[in-house]
Amino acid sequence: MSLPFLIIAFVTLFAAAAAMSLRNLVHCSLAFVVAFAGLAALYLNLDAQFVGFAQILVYVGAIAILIVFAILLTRSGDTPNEAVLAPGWFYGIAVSAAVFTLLGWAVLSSSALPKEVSSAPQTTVKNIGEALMNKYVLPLEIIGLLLTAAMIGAVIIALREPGKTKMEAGELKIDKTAPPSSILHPPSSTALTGGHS
Amino acid sequence: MFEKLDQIFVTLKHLVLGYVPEALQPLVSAVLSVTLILSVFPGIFAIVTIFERKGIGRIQNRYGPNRVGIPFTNIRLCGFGQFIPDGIKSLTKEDIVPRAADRVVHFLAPIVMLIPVLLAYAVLPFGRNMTVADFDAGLLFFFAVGGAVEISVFMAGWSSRNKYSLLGAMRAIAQMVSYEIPLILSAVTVVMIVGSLKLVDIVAAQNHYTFGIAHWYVFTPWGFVGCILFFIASLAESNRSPFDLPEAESEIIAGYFTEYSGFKFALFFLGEYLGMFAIIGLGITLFLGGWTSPVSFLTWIPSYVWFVTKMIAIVFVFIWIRATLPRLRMDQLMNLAWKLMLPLALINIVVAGIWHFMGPDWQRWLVCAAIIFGAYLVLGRGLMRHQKLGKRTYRYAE
Amino acid sequence: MLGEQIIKGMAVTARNFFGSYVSKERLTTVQYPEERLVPKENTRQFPFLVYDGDDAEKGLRCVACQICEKECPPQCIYIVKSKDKKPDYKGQPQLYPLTFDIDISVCMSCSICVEVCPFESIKMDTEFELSTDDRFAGLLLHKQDLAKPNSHYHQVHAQDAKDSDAVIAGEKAKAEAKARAAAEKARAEAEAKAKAAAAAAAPAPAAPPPPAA
Amino acid sequence: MSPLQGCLLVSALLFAIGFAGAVTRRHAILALVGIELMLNAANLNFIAFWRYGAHPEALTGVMFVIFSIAIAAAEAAVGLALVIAIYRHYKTSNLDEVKDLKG
Repeated sequence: MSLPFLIIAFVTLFAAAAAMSLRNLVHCSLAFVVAFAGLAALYLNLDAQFVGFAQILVYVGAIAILIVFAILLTRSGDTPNEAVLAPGWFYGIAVSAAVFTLLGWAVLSSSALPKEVSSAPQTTVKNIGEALMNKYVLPLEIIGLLLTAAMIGAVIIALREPGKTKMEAGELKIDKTAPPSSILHPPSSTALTGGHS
Repeated sequence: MFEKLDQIFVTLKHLVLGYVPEALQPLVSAVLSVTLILSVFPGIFAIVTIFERKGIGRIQNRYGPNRVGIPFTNIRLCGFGQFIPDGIKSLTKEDIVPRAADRVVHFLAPIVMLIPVLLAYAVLPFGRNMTVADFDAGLLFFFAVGGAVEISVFMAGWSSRNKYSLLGAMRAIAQMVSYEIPLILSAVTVVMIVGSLKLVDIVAAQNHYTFGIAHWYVFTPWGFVGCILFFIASLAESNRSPFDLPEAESEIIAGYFTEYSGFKFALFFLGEYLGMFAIIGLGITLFLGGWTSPVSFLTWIPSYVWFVTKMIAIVFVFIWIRATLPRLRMDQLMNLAWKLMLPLALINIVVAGIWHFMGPDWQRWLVCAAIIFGAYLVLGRGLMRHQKLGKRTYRYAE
Repeated sequence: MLGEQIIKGMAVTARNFFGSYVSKERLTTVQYPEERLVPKENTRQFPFLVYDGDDAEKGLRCVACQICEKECPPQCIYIVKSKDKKPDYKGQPQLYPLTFDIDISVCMSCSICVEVCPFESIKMDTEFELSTDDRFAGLLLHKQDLAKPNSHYHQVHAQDAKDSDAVIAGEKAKAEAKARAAAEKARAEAEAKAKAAAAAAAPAPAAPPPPAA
Repeated sequence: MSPLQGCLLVSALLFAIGFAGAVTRRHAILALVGIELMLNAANLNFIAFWRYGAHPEALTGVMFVIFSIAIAAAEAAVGLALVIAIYRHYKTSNLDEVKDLKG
């Protein structure tokens, strides 16, 4: 339990808590970035260099950007006025607290965990690459297939339905009950004075 | 004598570290290296801004800045003192934050911009034995921290609460994400040939000579194509013209910079240029032999001099391109990335594999060059025929 | 082939870059404080007041008629008339401006004042380096700043100054001719009266003064 | 408390935070973010057990985390595409309002 570990763990947990509790979604996503950068730092602290860098590359460079784009595309960048928590939020928090208590109790009282601290393992990128290409080559291929399938699937899901114009898809709406503005009805005097006051 | 000059920074650092207690040595060593980087590269930035203005001026048959030299004297130095008043001006300007802006995010954005950019310098080999942190996965580290710049761009654009800022930020992110793929794929060829992600190893693999000419990867068919792809992608990554849509002054008023002024703007400006230098440094390391000299009889020139010379030379090409090419349209930008550069980069990876497995034979030159050139011709023809790239057509309202 | 035109464009800019160092004709920039373009004949900046001779007070052509003050579109001219009179170039006693101010921060260089002035006294100057660190008092020009000799007018707008001189000379000649004619007439009348008086053998009364023009 | 236990506790707390967020927040994107946090808590466990476990040279934990990160990326892409599709259809990304089975 070194000091760097404690600091990084605190920052990570704090950012994760912020990401789950802030009202504004963009702030949440930025806190989320901090949490994942903190996790990458934890991996580096645990001598897993390659995984740490991959974590930054994937989470900060790709997933965070995806989330940000999704937030902007669903027009939820503004701070909401209504409640952000679901009606049964109390039960959710109670269950998660129970989960944490159980896990913490298990971790602290377990006798199966190795007590002595082994020295830092010597892993190079070459080792990881060789392992990926020999022992783990089948999972690697499957991951490649999965990523391709996920990409095609995401594109198809997010694609606009064909054959529909913007009007039919409900993106452009003409409010027919609203009175036509400008030319026909000149602005009333109250509107004029209101504009100047 | 020349070897001593080459290693002068390393020797000096060891000299200083000798006076420091052992427990503090790693810290002091890091501080020394960081101080050197933080003083040298912003200095180069200051000079390059003047070069840029003067160079573009000369290309447009103007003088460019030629007045300010040493302050309080009449020495003009051809205007190379211009960065001092520029810097003072931007530091003392009023810092304006829009009323609707998200103050915290607005304040953090330029800082978040600068941190990953400066981190990227950690893995670059500036000279022989001159790498701050020689990570085993150095190249991965560089791309990982480079990806963090996008977050800062989004922060700046979103927090300003300005439609132009947000548009600029979205354009910038879309562009950076698209061009990161050819950037990484073109770097992958070098990793395939060298067999290491360590940048020091990559330089060492290029540091030998036949007939007095260095074995830089740019002199091989796959390396040449990779270098050009990397160059174009790095232009786009650093938001330089002709890929400067994110900050197109004439359309969206400098994009995500719109609501920034004074010191924060200066930080963004600095971050952008430092990012450009970093990515140029990586390109030099990957394809142009890093700190090695191009011909064997010039190896006595110190390694860091070679690095900086190459960097400045490529910055000149950037400036030259900026003064020549008009800005791309958004669809042209995306077409170039996804329909030309990505397929070419993938074919280039295949070619690098062929190069590796054909062995040191002269035929591999022919085969690789033919494949690459054929692919380029086919892709270029196809894209030009479908009017995706190539000559602009203008449509007028009827 | 894709990319051909880019190479061509780069060649053009490279030619410009090196060419600007080789041939000075390419550079059209004028290094302003040291080098200056010769001003055009029609350059007009702000008005000034012309005076004849050496003394600005005495030779000022302005008679404080206030036409320019009334005509000035942005109303940047301010004139206070004098109480006494002094003779103008025609020798006639005229009012003169006690105060004549032009606020050049308001002036829009339309030169309407020049067109309406019947006395050829206000003209346009070519001076443009009028920047000052006092934006109120520094840009309000008084009579002593505005008054400039006729030679200055000749220097800045030679042809116009010649025309203006010709007009004044014409006016002067006309006035002199008129005065002469009047004097002639008066003398003739006086002589006639004297003759009549002599004929009447009475002491001659004083000749009436010639009517003012 | 050994370093391994520290790591496991951090990971447990991270999992609990992610779970609480995924269950309680109304917005679909935040539910996804909570799931990502839970995935990462598991990744931290793998790395911790690899680092302090018996056979670090076998690289099992590292491999698991690399694959897990790849799967998380795929999951995020598909999940966010779903969120956008749902938003387009229901004009909301509030999970409580998305309960119609009939389009």
